[in-house]
Amino acid sequence: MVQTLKKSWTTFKTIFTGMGVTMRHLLQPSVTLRYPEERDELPSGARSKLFVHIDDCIGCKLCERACPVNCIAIETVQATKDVDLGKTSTGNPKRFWITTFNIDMSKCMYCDMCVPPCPTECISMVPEYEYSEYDRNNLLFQFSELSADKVTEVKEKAEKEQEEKQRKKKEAARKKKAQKADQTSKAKQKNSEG
Amino acid sequence: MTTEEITEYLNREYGGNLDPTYAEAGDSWITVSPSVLREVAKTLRDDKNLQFNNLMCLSGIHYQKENELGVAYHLHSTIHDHKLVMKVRVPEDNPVVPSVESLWKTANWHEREAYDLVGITFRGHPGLLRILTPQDWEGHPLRKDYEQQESYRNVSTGI
Amino acid sequence: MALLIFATLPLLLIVGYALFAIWLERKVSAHIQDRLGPMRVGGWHGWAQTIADMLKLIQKEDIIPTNASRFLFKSAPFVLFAASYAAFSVIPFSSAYIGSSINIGVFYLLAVTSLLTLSVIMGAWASNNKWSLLGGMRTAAQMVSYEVPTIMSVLSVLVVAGSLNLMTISEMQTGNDILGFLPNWLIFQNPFLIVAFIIFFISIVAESHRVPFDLPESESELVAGFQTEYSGMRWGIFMLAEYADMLLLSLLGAVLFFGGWASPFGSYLSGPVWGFIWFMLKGLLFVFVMMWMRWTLPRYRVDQLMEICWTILIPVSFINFVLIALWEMTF
Amino acid sequence: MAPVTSPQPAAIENRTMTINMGPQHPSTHGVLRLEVTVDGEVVTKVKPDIGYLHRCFEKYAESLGDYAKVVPYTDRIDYVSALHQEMGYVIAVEKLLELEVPERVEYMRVILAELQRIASHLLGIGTFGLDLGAFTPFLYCFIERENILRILEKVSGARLLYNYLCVGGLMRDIPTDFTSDTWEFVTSFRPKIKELNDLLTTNSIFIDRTANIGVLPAEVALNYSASGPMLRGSGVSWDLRKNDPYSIYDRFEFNVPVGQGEMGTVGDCWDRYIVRVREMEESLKIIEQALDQMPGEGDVKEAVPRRIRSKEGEVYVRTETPRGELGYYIISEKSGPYRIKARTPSFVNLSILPAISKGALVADLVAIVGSIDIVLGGVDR
Repeated sequence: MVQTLKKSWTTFKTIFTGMGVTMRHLLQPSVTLRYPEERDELPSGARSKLFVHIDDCIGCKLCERACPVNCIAIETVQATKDVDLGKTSTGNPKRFWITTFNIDMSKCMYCDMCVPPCPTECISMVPEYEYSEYDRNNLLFQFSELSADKVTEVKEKAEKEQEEKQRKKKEAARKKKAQKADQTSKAKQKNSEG
Repeated sequence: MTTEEITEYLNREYGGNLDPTYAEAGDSWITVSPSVLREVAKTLRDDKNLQFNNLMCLSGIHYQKENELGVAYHLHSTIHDHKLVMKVRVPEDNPVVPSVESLWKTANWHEREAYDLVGITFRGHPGLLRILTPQDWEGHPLRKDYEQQESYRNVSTGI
Repeated sequence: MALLIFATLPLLLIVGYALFAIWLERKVSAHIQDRLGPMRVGGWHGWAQTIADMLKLIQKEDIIPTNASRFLFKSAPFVLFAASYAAFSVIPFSSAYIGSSINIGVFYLLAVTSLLTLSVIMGAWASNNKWSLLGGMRTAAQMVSYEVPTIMSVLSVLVVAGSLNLMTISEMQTGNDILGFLPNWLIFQNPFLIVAFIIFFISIVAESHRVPFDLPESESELVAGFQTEYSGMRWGIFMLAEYADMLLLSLLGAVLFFGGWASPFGSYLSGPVWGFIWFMLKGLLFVFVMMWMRWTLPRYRVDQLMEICWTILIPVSFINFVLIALWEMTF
Repeated sequence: MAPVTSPQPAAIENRTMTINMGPQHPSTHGVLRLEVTVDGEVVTKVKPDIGYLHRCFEKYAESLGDYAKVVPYTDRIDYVSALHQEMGYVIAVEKLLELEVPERVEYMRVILAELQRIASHLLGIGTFGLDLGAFTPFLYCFIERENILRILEKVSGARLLYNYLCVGGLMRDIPTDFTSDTWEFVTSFRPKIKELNDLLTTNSIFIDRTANIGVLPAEVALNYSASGPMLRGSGVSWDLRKNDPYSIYDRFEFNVPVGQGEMGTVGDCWDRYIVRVREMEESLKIIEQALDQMPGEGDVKEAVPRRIRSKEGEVYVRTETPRGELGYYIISEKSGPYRIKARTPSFVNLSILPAISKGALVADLVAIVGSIDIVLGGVDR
């Protein structure tokens, strides 16, 4: 009997303690942010979206290789000798045309693994989070700034140069061979003379 | 006790011929044949100087090169605070390993997982059913030569 | 015609109150939890949120499970609502308005509210769902058990009041003569009625299944209890009836213990309109306390619930009843 | 007089009912399915059915062929305490490669891990309250957890899946205001624990619901290899930070709270709950000490290898996560990881459920599942 009364008393007491706590909170201002009107400022390093300064990209494909989910697709074409693509802001010389630089943000898992390997710090995560789309294809971000014509032009040029190089190489090889043959024959001659 | 001391102790007290294996890095382990596994396990658990009362982990492994399957038991004693890695290897075409479920209850789910993902059959297990994949799944995903089925119950699996 | 209008008034009141109470519940819960709750619909603090929700519920498809007992399933919410609506007819809203001033008002009210149990079981059983069935079983046990302490505490009031007519009970509580300033409310007339009120309050919390006694629909255990299979407007009516029930029992408490429509300041601020306002304020205060409790406490287990009822509330209410009778005989 | 024979009661058919709790149920903490056989409301048998969230972590980890790339996948094992999952993995790989980690990194890891432990326990406590019908403490816990997540977001850039630790160091430098932010949190958090105790821990209804429920005796717990608050709730003082210290945990002073059966039997739901509450206080102590001792300067990427040169061998490393022992078993070959197994505490702790829930009521079953504090990502991997 006494125990039951005691138990009832503690029950009432703890219930009122709890209700006191909730009453205090009822009178406190709330912590809600009313989202579209009020926004939380994200810290500068927040990982929300990938961004590429394509001007600084040297086409080394290190980020593509680092990505665990293969959401980055890069295609490059070697620049021909007559064009100078300039340097990046970090001073690295650029040697490739970046014909494709696609990031599929619907595949990306925001792991930040592609950022540290970049030698020119051109790929980075930016705190921008409002980019939802109705169509999944719109989440494929294309960073390459070359037009389709330019791409074909560059490709053709590169191919030509490649062919040229190949031809030159062959020629050089042939020449070398000829030279060598020449030399050996000369040497033979010498030998026979000697 | 270290692995070496435990092996020595076992060999001396119970007349076995166990031999610890060392690798380039990391832990060393002892390999036990499946026929004596249960006895060894029971000894490890009950011997006064060993008392491995805690089976930390039980993992199934597929050794593709040797065409073998293996089970690794990571044992620990909270009383003496020592650890031991014990391994058992069975051929791929007859992967039967005695169950240690009756010694360490925790092995129940671990063995089901090893059966499910690697395909090792544990003799004496009270309910050896698949645990992570559906009951009618084909193949054992963690085998190195595993090929995912194209469809499951008329639903494409995405390959 | 006049009769029809007369009868519709409480219906409008109930619907209006339910819309308000659901909004209030959201607001109370939100602010207790440091949130804001609905803020957009209608402008000021989202006052039109429940109206919008109601419109949405009306438009929703009326889903009936294939294996449900169709007739019972369909009719259960209406029986529930009819029961709580019918009970409102004997509540004296103010000195000038009462649906039916019958001499057995209290008895009628208690009898009609028992129908609630029936309809909940109907809905639970007809759903053909195991969670619903468990919820229905719990409801039956809970409501039937807690009716005993409710009735015992109501009886203790009747001993003091000496009438079963709720209008008469309200009328005898007007004025403030106790100790010169306290209103003539029954709770101040007899010290043991305070105990009776505590028992009554606990019982009505259980009767209207609110936390900590919300076992029939305990969300984290039974998904939604007896309403698991209900959707759309039928579910909406369950909701409506639940809030109506809460108000009904709170108003009954106000009549029996806190003077009904009687003003707390004697003849000051009295009259039919003020009476109505006082009455609703008293009722809503109880409703608020129930909400406050709901957002503070965990819930009891089904066996503990029964234990509280049968080992504490019922014996105490019986003893208390005898003590009140003795007090009345002596003084 | 003829002996009085009681009338034979009519044969009542007594059948049990099987109900499916989950995979969609409010209190199974994700997609756990329990096949529950009930006799009225009394549970006679429970059969957990898991695997709904199986994401083939091990298969992925083995097929990536690179130790560094696995780290973001470990985050997703137990997404409530992602840093601990990373920490276990990173320590295992470091042990395999015999890497030395700079002091500053170690301190940082410990501070972050303890912050994460508080965040995880807050979630565990909150959802436990929610399972018992108390909604409000859940949201109060979330407010506090939010403060921690903000600190972690500032540090790593992400709120839930951090990928902040890497083999040999940290992914990013530590922000300058990290110490002040953490101090602020530590001072503001202490009074909140008291508030939580007022609201939930000492509440009589809460005690009624949790004391003497789901009692797990110490020997059973050990036989099932339970760990974390589950084991400590049964009165076994076993904490890897104390008993088998990894990282730099041996430098800090803290207690290991164990269940003492204050409200009922040792090893009941309340004990498991209170262990978590007290552990939060201990974590605060560790954070304070670590903040005091942490070296102010140092390169966090000093020891990060440019290319991980894998060695042949295997390691099993276990660390203490908020839910218990997390073990990583890594078999390594020259070409990279050959087998990576994660032994998650949620998986092991959940396997005890059938043993401790016999004879409980349906409502108790919910309480027991809540007190185990599983994360289905950890169970299914």
